[in-house]
Amino acid sequence: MVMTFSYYPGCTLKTKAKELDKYARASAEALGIELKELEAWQCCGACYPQSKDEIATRLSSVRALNDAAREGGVLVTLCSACHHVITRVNRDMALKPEIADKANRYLEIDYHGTTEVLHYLTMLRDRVGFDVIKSKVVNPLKGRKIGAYYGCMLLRPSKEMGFDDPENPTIMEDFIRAIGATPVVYQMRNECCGGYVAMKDKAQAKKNVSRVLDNAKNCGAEELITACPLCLYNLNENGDKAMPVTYFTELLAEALGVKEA
Amino acid sequence: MQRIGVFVCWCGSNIAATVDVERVAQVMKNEPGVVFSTDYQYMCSEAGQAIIRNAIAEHKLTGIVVCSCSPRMHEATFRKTAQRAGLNPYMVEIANIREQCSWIHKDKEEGTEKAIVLARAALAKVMLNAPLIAGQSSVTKRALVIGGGIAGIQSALDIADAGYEVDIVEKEPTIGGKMSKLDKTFPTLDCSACILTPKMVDAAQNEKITLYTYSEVEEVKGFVGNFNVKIRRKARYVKEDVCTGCGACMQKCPSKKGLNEFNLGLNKRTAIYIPFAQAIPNVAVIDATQCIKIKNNKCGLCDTVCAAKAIDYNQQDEFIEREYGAIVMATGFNPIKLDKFNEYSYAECPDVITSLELERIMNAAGPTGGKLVKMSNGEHPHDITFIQCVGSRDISGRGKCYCSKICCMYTAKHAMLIRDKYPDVNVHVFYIDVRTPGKNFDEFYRRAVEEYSVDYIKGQVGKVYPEGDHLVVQGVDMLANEQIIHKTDMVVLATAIEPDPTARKIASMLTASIDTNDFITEAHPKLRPVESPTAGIFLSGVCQGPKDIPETVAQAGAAAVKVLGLLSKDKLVTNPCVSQSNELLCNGCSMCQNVCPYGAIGYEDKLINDHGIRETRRVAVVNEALCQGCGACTVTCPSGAMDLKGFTNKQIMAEVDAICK
Amino acid sequence: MHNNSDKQKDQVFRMTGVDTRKCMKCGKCSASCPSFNEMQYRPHQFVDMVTKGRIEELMASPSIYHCLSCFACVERCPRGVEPAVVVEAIRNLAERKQGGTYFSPDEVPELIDGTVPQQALVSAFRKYRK
Amino acid sequence: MQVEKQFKPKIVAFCCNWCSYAGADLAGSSRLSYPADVKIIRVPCSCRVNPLFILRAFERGADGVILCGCHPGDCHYSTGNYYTRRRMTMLFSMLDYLGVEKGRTRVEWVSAAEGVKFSTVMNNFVAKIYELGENVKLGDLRCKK
Repeated sequence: MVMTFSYYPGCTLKTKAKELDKYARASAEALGIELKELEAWQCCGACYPQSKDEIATRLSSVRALNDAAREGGVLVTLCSACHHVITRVNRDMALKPEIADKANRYLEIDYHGTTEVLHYLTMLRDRVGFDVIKSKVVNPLKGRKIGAYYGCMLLRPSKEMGFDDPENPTIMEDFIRAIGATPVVYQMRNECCGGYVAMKDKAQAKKNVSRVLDNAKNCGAEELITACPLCLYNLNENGDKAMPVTYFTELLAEALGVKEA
Repeated sequence: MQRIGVFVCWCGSNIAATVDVERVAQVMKNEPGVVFSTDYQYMCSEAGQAIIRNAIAEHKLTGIVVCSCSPRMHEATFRKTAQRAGLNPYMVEIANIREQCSWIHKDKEEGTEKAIVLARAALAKVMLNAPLIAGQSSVTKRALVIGGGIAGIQSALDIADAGYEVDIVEKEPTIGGKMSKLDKTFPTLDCSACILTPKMVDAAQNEKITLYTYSEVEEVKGFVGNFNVKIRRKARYVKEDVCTGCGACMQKCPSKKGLNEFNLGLNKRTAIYIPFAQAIPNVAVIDATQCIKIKNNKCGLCDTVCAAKAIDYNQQDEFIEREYGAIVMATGFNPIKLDKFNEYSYAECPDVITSLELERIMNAAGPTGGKLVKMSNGEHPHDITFIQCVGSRDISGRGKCYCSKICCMYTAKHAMLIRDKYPDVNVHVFYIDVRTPGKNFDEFYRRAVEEYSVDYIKGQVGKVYPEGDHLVVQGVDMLANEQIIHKTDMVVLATAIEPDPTARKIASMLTASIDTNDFITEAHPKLRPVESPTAGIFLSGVCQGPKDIPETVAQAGAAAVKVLGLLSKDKLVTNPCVSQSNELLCNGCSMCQNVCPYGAIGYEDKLINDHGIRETRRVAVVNEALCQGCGACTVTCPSGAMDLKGFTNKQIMAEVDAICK
Repeated sequence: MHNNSDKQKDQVFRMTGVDTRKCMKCGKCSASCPSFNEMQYRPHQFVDMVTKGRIEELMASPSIYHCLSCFACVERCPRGVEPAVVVEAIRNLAERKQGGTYFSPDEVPELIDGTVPQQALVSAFRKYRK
Repeated sequence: MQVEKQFKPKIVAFCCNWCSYAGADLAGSSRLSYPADVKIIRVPCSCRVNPLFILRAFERGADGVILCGCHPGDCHYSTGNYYTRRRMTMLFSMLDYLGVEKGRTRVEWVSAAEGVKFSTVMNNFVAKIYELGENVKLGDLRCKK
């Protein structure tokens, strides 16, 4: 049976992070999932506006959520930043009437946070199941020592994101195991790489990146995977480039044998 | 016609500052039914009570209203006053113009007006009061102590010393509780076992004390003086009265994978085991989840080697029922689980331990024989970092909002002991505040700093993670305003404590109030700290709130005294505010019987004279000894036959009317 | 002046919903902060200075641009104070003032190196200007 | 000239003796204020409160009635507050039907240790009553001055 979900790719997946998107679609197809890209989605803004009086910066997420609500009520995201912003705006719409009222009035809609926002990884875990993925792997990535880089945006604040344990997450490690590789657990996998200052303050970004990469290397990781285009850019651009960093969907496609399709 | 006296208390300035007491007295003087009204500085004082007694005699009062503090505070006092003056004690009503008026309002006009309304409501009620006569009930001269830690042991010893029978129910196979796991105690550094085990032996040998270990309270019925308690004696698979505690079974048992609970899981034990060398009773117990014989019907070695023939693989849980006059809650505490605090890497790193685990590691009878080693590789550590307030004072939802009270002192103790025994080990303590109220406590903490050079750092730790074969602590020194990245060998977490999970279950069986943190509520935070508001239930130890050993022992003794005060009475006065059925109105529908939580309502066929019609009807009859006066039946009754003495429908309606006037 | 600082305090409270008085000064935010050494005022000082109404000083400090919004402090604060939210509110206040833009489109061409993802530009614009 | 009288609501609070009344006392001893419009009637258990008492209060001109008991599961009499919960659910929806708005009636669980909660609940409830204004339904005109 084919599962169908609405899909929000986000700005970067159409340009610099095409691989993240391409392999996600190919893998989904191989796993019997139809990802229906929302029509006319707009950029989520890439940072969640934390101040309660910021309404305009929430609107594009609300639009996407509202559209998804009308099309089955489940919205799959892929980019960490999109997932972070859309999940939290969704909660605002459900729980903070002072924000929801203004946003609804502005957009002339009536949306109250009913859409379920799934990250591609949680979709794999909760809707497909890692054991099913394991059974569909044709090209297990045996012997590859892979460190998962979660970064900050998927995990925190855990009360809102509800993604995984914020200090000791396991979802990506379980994913790595499912595609036949060996996960390398290192403690800096949930520490920030400094993506937001990657443009304005290279020195700080470099410091953060080396902290993550050094720790991963010391723990025996030979490559890293991530779900975030900004992390990927920052780890590559401001790191020593010795550690390959790829999108997790690329490895998934490789394991499922659909990478070249 | 009622003749009511009104007495308005100033409570010094507590009431008089925000309520014009003279005006209240003046206004009340003009209320219908009131023949005397006055105010006085302290109505509860002897002089104040004399005013009441004299007024009752002089003005032939039939009822009184005292406008004062909460009835929970002084209702009993003023009832006794009335009784001494020859008035029925239930002809007294209290208008609470302190806790519920003067203390919460600032505007005097507003406070005065409200006080007058409250006084009028009390007056309206007392006008409808009827004299009530309290019944009597017997007292079973036996006490039950739930929990066999130092709190329970001390309470039981004190009760037994006074000559009363007392039973201890302990859910673990041995008494001793948390104190038996400790190595040394602050601030004197005497050995915990050396001072506890003699008390454990005393409890076992005292002929007035019966120990029910490996047992749990299953059900509680009855009320003060007459509790009926069902106790589950869990199957030990070893006959307690036959086992000699020789330990031969433990040597032969091939199943060695069970986690040693006594050592907090730091090492393993056999499936048949005696928790520790000084266990009381010194009797083995079989862990059925680990025993090969019980699981697979193979093995049976322990039975073969047992000279006393004490093993019984077919033992079942047994139930006993006993009567008690009083119950002491001494259910104790546990450190909280750390699964929400993964930033400290407790689950992943064996060298990140809790303080209680450190006690076992430091203890000569512990998993390392008292040698301080890293649990990961058995090596000697050179640097140890303590983190205080792990889960305490935490309102984020991960921990406990309260201060766990004992951690500052035991951390200072640990730091000092380590520096004393291993001067080569550097010790650091991350603290938020160091809290040391208590006799010789601050001096003790200062010794750790000044004599033993323990490095106290004001600040918290954000993350602990392994790097190579040591740990890295990322913290902050707030006084230096510096972030610290510190390499260390062991991290010790001063974990918050919480009431044992059985406390809530038992409290609800006993209908004892419990607070949002699962601590049992005391009847009054200052004046009745060892009693529950539920009569006959007493509190001992940490089940009431975090406390250290000296405080626990003091409270245990106090609880015992309260128990003795109760057991020494032959008869108890019962609450006369019980339900009453009007036979003329009752139609025998049984609805009241169904809602009564105490089974206090029965039915009788009675000859009723209903306005000249004589017929036999099935009517409800309340057993006044069983009724606790909740009033559930009064609302359920479709014909309005049930009413509650002291809180009758008419009385409450009169209060409503007075308030809404 | 005093009045103005009270007003700003109210404004920060309205924007964040955070009662900074809940802080017990444990320093866990600063212990967790990956940008600690880059900041003139550290996360715990932000919270304290907001409580004291010293908001102008914070607005003028480059520290507001060093917060990475990684929420480590929010996640670990035992008192639910959410320092990152407070920092952002102050940054918003600074940016909403005339001339408060920290990042202008003129800077962009220089920073684009062929690999920069859109996301980095979008977020920089969102974070650093109004 | 007659000055228009400021609205001072009449609010009756029924509190059970073991939890909520003690909670109210704790609010008092902690000096946590709430409006003087609230007047408390002590009952042994929230299940002692007959729906008739509440109707009577509205009949006599009350603008709001709040009922406080022990938390479910913590009732001093084991099960009393469960009865309260069921009875009041029925009564309040009937009152709503009769025009006494839902906001005028409330059941809250306040333990003996929750002085803060008691004060917060009362402040919120009174604010709600001020918002709703004077109650005009069910009042017995004969009782009005």
